[in-house]
Amino acid sequence: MTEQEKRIRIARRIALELRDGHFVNLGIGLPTLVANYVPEGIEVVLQSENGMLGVGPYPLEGEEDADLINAGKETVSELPGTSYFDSASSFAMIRGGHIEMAVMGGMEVAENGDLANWIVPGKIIKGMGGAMDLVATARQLYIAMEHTTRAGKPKILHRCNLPLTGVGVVDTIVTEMGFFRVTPQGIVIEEIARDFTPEQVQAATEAMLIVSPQLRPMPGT
Amino acid sequence: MTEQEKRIRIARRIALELRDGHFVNLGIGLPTLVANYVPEGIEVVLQSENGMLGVGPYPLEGEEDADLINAGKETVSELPGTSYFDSASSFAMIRGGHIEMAVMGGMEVAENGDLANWIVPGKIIKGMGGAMDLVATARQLYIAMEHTTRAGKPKILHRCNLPLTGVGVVDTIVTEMGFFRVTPQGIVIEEIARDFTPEQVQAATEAMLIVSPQLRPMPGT
Amino acid sequence: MDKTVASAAAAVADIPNGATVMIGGFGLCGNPENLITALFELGRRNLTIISNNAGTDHEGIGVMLAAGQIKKMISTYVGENAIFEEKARSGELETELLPQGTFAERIRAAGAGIPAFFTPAGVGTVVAEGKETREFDGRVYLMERWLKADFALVKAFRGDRWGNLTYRKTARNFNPVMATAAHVTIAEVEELLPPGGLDADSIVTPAIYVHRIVLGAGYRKPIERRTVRKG
Amino acid sequence: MDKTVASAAAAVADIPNGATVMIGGFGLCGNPENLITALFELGRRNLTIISNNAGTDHEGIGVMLAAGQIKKMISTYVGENAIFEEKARSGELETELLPQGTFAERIRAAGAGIPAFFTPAGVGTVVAEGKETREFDGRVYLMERWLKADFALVKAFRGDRWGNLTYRKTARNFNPVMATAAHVTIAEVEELLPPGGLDADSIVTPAIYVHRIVLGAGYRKPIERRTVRKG
Repeated sequence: MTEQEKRIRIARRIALELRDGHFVNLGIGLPTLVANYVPEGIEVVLQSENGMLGVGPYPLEGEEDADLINAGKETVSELPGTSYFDSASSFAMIRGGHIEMAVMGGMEVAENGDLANWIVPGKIIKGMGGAMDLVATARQLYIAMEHTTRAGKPKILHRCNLPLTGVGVVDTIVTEMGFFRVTPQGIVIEEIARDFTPEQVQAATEAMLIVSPQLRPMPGT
Repeated sequence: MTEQEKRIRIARRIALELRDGHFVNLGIGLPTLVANYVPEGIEVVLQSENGMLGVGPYPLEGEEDADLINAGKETVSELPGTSYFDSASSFAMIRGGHIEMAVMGGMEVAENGDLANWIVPGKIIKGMGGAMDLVATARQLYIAMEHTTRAGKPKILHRCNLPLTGVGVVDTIVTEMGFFRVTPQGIVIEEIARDFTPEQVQAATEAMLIVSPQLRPMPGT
Repeated sequence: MDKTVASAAAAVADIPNGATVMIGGFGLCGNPENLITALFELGRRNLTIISNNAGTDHEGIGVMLAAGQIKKMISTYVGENAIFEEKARSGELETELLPQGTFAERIRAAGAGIPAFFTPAGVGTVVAEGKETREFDGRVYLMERWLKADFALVKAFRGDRWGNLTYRKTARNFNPVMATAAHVTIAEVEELLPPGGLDADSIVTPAIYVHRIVLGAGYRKPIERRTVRKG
Repeated sequence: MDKTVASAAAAVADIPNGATVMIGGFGLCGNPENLITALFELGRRNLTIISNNAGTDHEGIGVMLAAGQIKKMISTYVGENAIFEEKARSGELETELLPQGTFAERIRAAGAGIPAFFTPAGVGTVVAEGKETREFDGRVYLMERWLKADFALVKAFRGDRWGNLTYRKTARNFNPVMATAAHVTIAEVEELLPPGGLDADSIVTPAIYVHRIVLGAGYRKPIERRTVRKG
């Protein structure tokens, strides 16, 4: 699979979790792709932590507005129903638990739900932006990431090695290999991509996976 | 002096403290009268803690608007430059020390600046409204009150007897008898009404007054 | 996504006995009149009401008080209501009085995910009794906790079907902050518009905070103190 | 009452060396371009800058960084600036990185007179090092302090001579909250109106927070990531 194929598979699967009327924050990068696969007939409202509720698609060429960007600093558009607010109000909304679902990339997830995704090893620290607030307080935190590093090392671990973004915050992980829930007992694989076996998934995972008795094929694979 | 004459004298004197561009909160009752005596040529902006900056005069008959009241629940009008905000924002403004001057009535003031003005003895407790927030955080707190109770008892005391509204919060007291500053040394009389002698003022005051070496006649008397 | 509910009665129908309910308004200004009437007519009892005031004897929350539906009131000033006095005196009604800024900020904190904060208001007064104090930069502050509700009944001027709200003049007051602090927020509006009908830069309550929206009718808007000047 | 100042240069002239200055904007969106340029040209040094980002190498705060005017940056994300990296690595620039919600709320707390509050963001991470933690209702929170500045430089869309401000789309971001948290707040606007020119219900920053107001000119509004879709 190409990297792009993996990313699309992950984004499509997460999009199936969306429900009509959900207010959702999509992180920068892969999570942003989820917006492209919102199922027909449901309306989802995207929050951007720089102060916007109701983020629309990228603008048409020539309609870019420098005053209208998302948290990734990309030009976006507004929708009927969009609202704007300041950054303190935006994080009050986030911290107050009003965001039903946040989707974020991950570098490492531990079996207890710890997440590390803000310091890239060997690079200068750029800052956590809004990630620590989002992971601490979203009602459901989905991590959208490739199952292993480019070097093929597992990213779902016993314990995170990198500096943490949040402690025990991850609810769900979606990779190109499957759909995983973080539970008090450990990480449960609930869906597996048709092109992998449970053994292959475990081999690419440091944490010991619990195979759900209702293990299903992952939709879209 | 009639009660109304006393009230007008007090309000007029406090109005002389106003400076161009001041943001001021006037309490219910006597303090509200201060707005009638703003000196010519200066512009003062009145804050009302129910969520308005730039309170205008009472409306013309027939122009009352039920959606436009002050904190005393009186109908008021708006001015060019008026803004509205919610109650949490209003008290953020107050608590944050942005109000230059608050004027409030008083039942008792102690020589250390303690204030009691929210529980009327013998009556059921109605609540403190915004008084505790205002007295704790206005940059300058003026107490506008008659010098004695209706029974002729002093209201400027060694210690307050009534439940407090704030501890050490009063900066200035204006009564029909004079203009008083609360200082670390005690209460200093800086201005005296022409119709009273220092002895008369002291006789109506429980706290020991310090007579300012620059004692002046109170303007407007 | 359409949060419109056909009637105020339908919007409040699932508020149970014993619920904690925030009600917007300052005095009778900016009251959710239709929702208060609907809650009164629903006849629920043992309610805890969080509202700045308690209405008057014949208006607003006062009507529910008179009917004995309210177990406890959390307010800042209740001076306009003789029935309140009577019930508080007899012990039939439990009351908690707070400084208005503390009241507003505790509600804001609930909506903003802040379990506790420090304020200078009330230090050294009865309000401080039993509360933790702490010094910062040489000044003493009280620690105050967030204040949440099961339901919030709010009144806005205009709203859209997503739940975005705007307010008119001082009828805004506690409505926007209460809208953030309840498990279920029910808004009534004087005008209901399709999404896009409100100016995006002027929306005060973003749709995320509002769960149900009702088009109000028959607003009475009583004035407590009609004060006018000569022309 | 007229808070208008004739030029950005005049508006910032009394900012001294060593001052703590908040600067609004999210990336290059909603930056007070005229005021940043004026502060750069004023040549003050040893500044502590509180701003969500550090501009880019050739835009915004990045220009002051390159000129060595900044001693310390308090920010949440500085990933768009190679000069920043270099100066931070060499130790020439002191940096403090905060979770964005904590950063915003600390500034809001300063404006709102709240010396400290509790937040769940950053618990168990490096952000928690040296900070007090406390459990409320079974969850652990960090205590965070208010964050104040000597000056705030903010960008609004429209303003009036009293100092009332409104904002346009996501250029609002940190501007309104920083406007409340400094000893002196200086605003620049694209349109300057007489009082009454703004809708009273739609004003975002009430005049009380703004000490000086300047009509900006020549806005460049660079876009960091131009993303478009096919028509």
